[in-house]
Amino acid sequence: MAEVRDREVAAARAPALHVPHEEALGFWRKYVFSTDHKVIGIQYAVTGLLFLLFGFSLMMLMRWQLAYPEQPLPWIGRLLGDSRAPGGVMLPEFYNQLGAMHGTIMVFLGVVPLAVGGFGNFVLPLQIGAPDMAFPKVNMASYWCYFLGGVTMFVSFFAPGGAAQAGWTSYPPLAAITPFWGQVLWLVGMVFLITSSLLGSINFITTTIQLRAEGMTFFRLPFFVWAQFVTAFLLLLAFPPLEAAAVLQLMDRIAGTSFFMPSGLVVSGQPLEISGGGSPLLWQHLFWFLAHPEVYVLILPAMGIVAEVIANNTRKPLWGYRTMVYSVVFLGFMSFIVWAHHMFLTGMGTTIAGFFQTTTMIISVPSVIILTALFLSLWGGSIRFTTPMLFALAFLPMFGIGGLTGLPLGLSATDIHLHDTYYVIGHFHYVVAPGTIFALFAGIYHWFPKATGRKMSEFLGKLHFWPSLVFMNMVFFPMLIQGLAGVSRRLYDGGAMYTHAQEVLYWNKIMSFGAWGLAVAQLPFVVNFFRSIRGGEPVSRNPWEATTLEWAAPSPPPHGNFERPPVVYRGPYEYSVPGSAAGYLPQHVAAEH
Amino acid sequence: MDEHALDIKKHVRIYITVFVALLALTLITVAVSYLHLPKVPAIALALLIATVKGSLVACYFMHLISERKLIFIVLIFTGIFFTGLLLLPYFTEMDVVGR
Amino acid sequence: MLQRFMFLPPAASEHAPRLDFMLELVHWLMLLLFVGWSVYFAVVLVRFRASRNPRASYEGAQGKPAKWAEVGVVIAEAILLLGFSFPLWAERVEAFPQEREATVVHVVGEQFAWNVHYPGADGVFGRRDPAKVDVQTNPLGLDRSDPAAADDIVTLNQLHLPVNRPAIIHLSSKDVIHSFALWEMRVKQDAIPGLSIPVWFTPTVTTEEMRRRTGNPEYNFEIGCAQLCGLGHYRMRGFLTVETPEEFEAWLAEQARYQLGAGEEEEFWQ
Amino acid sequence: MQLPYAATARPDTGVTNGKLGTWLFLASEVMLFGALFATYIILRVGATHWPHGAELLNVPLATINTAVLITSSVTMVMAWASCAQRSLGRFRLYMGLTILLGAVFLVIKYFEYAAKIHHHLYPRTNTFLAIYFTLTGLHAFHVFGGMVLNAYFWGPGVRLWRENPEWFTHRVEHAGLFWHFVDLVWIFLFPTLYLL
Ligand code: HEA
Ligand code: HEA
Ligand code: CUA
Ligand SMILES: [Cu+2]
Repeated sequence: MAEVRDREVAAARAPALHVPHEEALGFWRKYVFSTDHKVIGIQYAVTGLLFLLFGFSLMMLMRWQLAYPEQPLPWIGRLLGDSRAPGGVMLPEFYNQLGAMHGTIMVFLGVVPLAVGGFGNFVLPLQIGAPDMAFPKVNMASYWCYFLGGVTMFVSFFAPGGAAQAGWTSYPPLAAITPFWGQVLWLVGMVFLITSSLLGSINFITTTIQLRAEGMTFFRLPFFVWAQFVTAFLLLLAFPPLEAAAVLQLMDRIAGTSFFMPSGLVVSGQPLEISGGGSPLLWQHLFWFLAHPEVYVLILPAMGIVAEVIANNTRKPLWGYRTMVYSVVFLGFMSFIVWAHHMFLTGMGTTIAGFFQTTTMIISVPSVIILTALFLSLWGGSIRFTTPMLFALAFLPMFGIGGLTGLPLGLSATDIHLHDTYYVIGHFHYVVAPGTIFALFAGIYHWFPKATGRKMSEFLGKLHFWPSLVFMNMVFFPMLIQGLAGVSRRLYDGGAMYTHAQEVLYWNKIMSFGAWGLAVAQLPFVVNFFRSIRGGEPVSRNPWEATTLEWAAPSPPPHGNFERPPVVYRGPYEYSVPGSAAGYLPQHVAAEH
Repeated sequence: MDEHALDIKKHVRIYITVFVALLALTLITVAVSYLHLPKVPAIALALLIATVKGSLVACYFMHLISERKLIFIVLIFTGIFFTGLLLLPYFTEMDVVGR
Repeated sequence: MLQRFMFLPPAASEHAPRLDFMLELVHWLMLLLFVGWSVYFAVVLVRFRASRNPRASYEGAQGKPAKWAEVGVVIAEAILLLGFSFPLWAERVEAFPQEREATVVHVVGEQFAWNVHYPGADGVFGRRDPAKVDVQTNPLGLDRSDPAAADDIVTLNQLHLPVNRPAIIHLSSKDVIHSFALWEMRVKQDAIPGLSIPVWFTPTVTTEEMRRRTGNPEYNFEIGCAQLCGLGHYRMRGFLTVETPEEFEAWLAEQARYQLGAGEEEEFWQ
Repeated sequence: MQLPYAATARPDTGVTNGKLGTWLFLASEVMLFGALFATYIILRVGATHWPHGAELLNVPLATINTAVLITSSVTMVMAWASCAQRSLGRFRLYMGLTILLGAVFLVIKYFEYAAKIHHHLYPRTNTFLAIYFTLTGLHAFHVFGGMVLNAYFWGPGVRLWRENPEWFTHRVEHAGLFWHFVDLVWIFLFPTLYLL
């Protein structure tokens, strides 16, 4: 260990590579319109976190309505205005706006930007030993497209008629008859966000293929890089169909075409003045052709983070690294041919339903393999229960619940009962909230020292973790119960109207308190985050004694990242190598002796 | 690709040939359309001609004929998913209960 | 066995118990995996914590049992697919009974109600014309000038079916996508404008009987709308009454009297 | 900071960053237009009546436009060849022609659209016109984008020529890839919309 330290100190003392322009850049070019992948990564991450907070706030309003249907919202109700909540009582229209925008914001403006834009941008070039992304200007454009998309979505709340209210799935014909501006802004916002993701993914793929450091072969890439690489392919090839679909829906709304509108529609007693002849199911196919790969976009980076953190904190190599890599590639591939499992009940015959449920069962296998590999990686480890490790460990069973509840949904017969119930909501929140969000928290605690040169507080971290774990389950487990009991999703009154829902109605209050409790549980995180930027314990390059390349750069890394281009000598997780004195062999260190 | 002057000269000759071929094929496909063939052969022929034209453009103008393996890998992947996308109409229309 | 802890609504159709059984099986598989891995997880976290195991092993686990677990998962999924899901689904979407052996009904969703259309005595559904729609008097746009429509019966949010006789319901929608959900029957199907999609099932428990079983004299089978269809989605609720064939015939006759008797058709559904 | 493999190919992959990036972008474009072609098929299969393109559209005009676009592809590839032969003058000539031909294409397109509108044939009239306007409109947008890109290399982008002609040649090649792709899309659009 001492030897490695010495080498680090020596490296730190070596004159830093002179990076031209660095000082010359003014504030705007350095922090706002920056082309440095680390700055862009941080911009993405912070914006993403803010949107997560915003999406969560929308949900807390909804949870009030679900727990106390049609009772005035305390305090906030007044502020919402009469068009949203007259007398503080939320209108059904407004509830639907909140729901649609919660889904959209969490997925497209919160998690993806944080997981891919944030972590991908910041960590990926460092981990492969690159000085920057392959196309820095495109990278900047990607962030600003995302930003514009976010602004568009945000502004839509103040448009006449309010924000989009046809669900995050925006199924026509409903999406074609809800108030005009909300839906149009949603579509325009989506076009921005899709463009941003496309630009980003081109960058990620090119960077990974072209800018790997000397010696960094594909099978020496950290698992996180693989996960991002596959994710980028999903974004690249699955998003354009949704872009096409968004353009078509825009045409339907603006030019009065009928791409998604069948003939003979009668809305509130009035026949619609359109040509008809379109297909509402076409939208669903195009949407889910994207949106299923999209859900793997939400989970793969999370798995990547968890793998990094687990390897580092068990102090041993990942079990079955190659198997994991093959699985993640297979997963990416398969994710393109399962989309219609969201559409079993649109009138599918046996052949198509059979095809899609078979592919759905097949795609669960690589997930099981990855999870198994992560579980087995723990065996024989010397587990450090640091804050990032706690979040990463919690990810495993939480994703387990989420993934397992995907099975009855993926079998078309059982989906008859469960489709569009809270069971679906429970299923995917288990994967995205205590799953992905926890993994993202793990990533924040893990790489915060690299980004800022300071550690976050362990005490506050644990104060963040334990209540979050409890409240997450308090929010989402009852959803599975309600779903089995047949409570539909997207109900303004949380099911109060239905006889069969009465027995499980009391869970609504429990879940709501869980959600508000969850909010309180985030306070230590927010405090910790902001306080540690300036006041955290300063660290050297490699506070976690990790092996991957990002830890070979200074903390925080300068523009251009490494003092000299690193050379890679071995795989990414050489911990506890027999006979090594330091106990771990970083990728860039030639040999111990 | 090595861009020796001689090579380029050879290239230019090829480009002109391809250009003539493309124009000829365009005229053929338009001419065929005035024959008013039955639907299926008409579609098959038009798409066949378009595919030939497209391949000419891709192979010669876009230099695919001498491209690297990596680009082909990317394109093969895309091709697979593109095929899936074109099967989408089948999934929407062909196996619907009650029809 | 697990079913008692699954909060499922009571089952009241011929295929419902089989669907529930499959649901139970899947949950057994999930439970087994979850508990198995959780036990392993707990053991590992305790046994390999840094304070107890300061030096990690480079080789780590052998992984044989895990491989078997994976193979087990694959086999279990294959059984669920081939043994249960395929046949159940095929029965739902293909094995339709003969129309003459079933009660055939059209159900048309609209924001935010279910229109139910019975063919009447002649067993033939009359023509519906979007241009004839009137919110108050003719929500379906039924063309009464069509001879087949003369004896048709239309109700709002009231679906009646005779017990133990297959029912075929042709679903469609006037405006947006709805989803027709009969929770106790384990039936759910999207109602999509422009398409007419049939579903079938055989109710086996009458409403009367269900009231007795649940001890709730108010108990009703409900028609839920499961697909977001606008601001009234949450209150788009109808009722299904399952009754004896005699009661059903009597009800039909009464509706016919109401709707086809002179001059009274306007006020019926108010 | 000069990034590795921007101007020269990486030995083990054999390509420059720009080339890979361009092809990846084109891959996503393939998926975009693929989805629109799928839409076309669905609308057509589901339609009770589908007009023959020639009934509503102007085939001779579109044939001319096809020829224009094909010609512009040739001038584009000649522009690249001129770069490769290190002749800036001829590059400028051919690139200028390419841009001009793109403009001709758009002008003809404009007259086509104007005629449709004049005859009260709007996107909302029927699904055939809806997909016609959407596909050709999106394609025209791509032509316009390509023209902007080409104009950049014709004008201000030439700076790079003086510093690093090889890199410049690469970038022209990449712009060409995009331009040929736009041509390629048209080659499929033309028969599907006008001739079938
Ligand atoms: C990150 C996101 C994510 C992920 C990873 C998944 C993963 C899966 N999803 Fe999910 N899904 C969503 C997000 C996600 N889903 C969303 C957002 C929706 C709803 C969209 C909407 O309608 O609004 C949805 C909806 C949805 C449906 C449609 C339901 C309906 O509307 O009726 C279906 C149906 O097949 C499905 C199936 C699956 C399957 C089979 C997996 C599989 O990949 C899961 C495989 C994983 C496992 C099988 C777990 C393996 C783990 C172990 C075995 C270890 C266990 C150990 C312990 C627990 C200790 N999902
Ligand atoms: C990535 C996706 C994602 C995430 C993370 C979440 C997170 C949460 N969701 Fe949501 N949800 C969706 C995607 C997501 N959701 C989608 C797609 C739908 C369907 C919409 C539709 O029907 O159309 C939905 C619907 C949905 C419903 C159903 C509504 C209905 O059907 O009517 C409910 C109900 O409770 C709910 C609740 C929650 C809760 C309590 C959380 C919590 O877990 C939130 C936790 C959030 C945090 C923990 C954020 C912490 C961040 C900070 C504190 C930031 C700090 C900031 C700085 C430091 C700068 N969600
Ligand atoms: Cu109708 Cu929801
Ligand atoms: Cu899915």
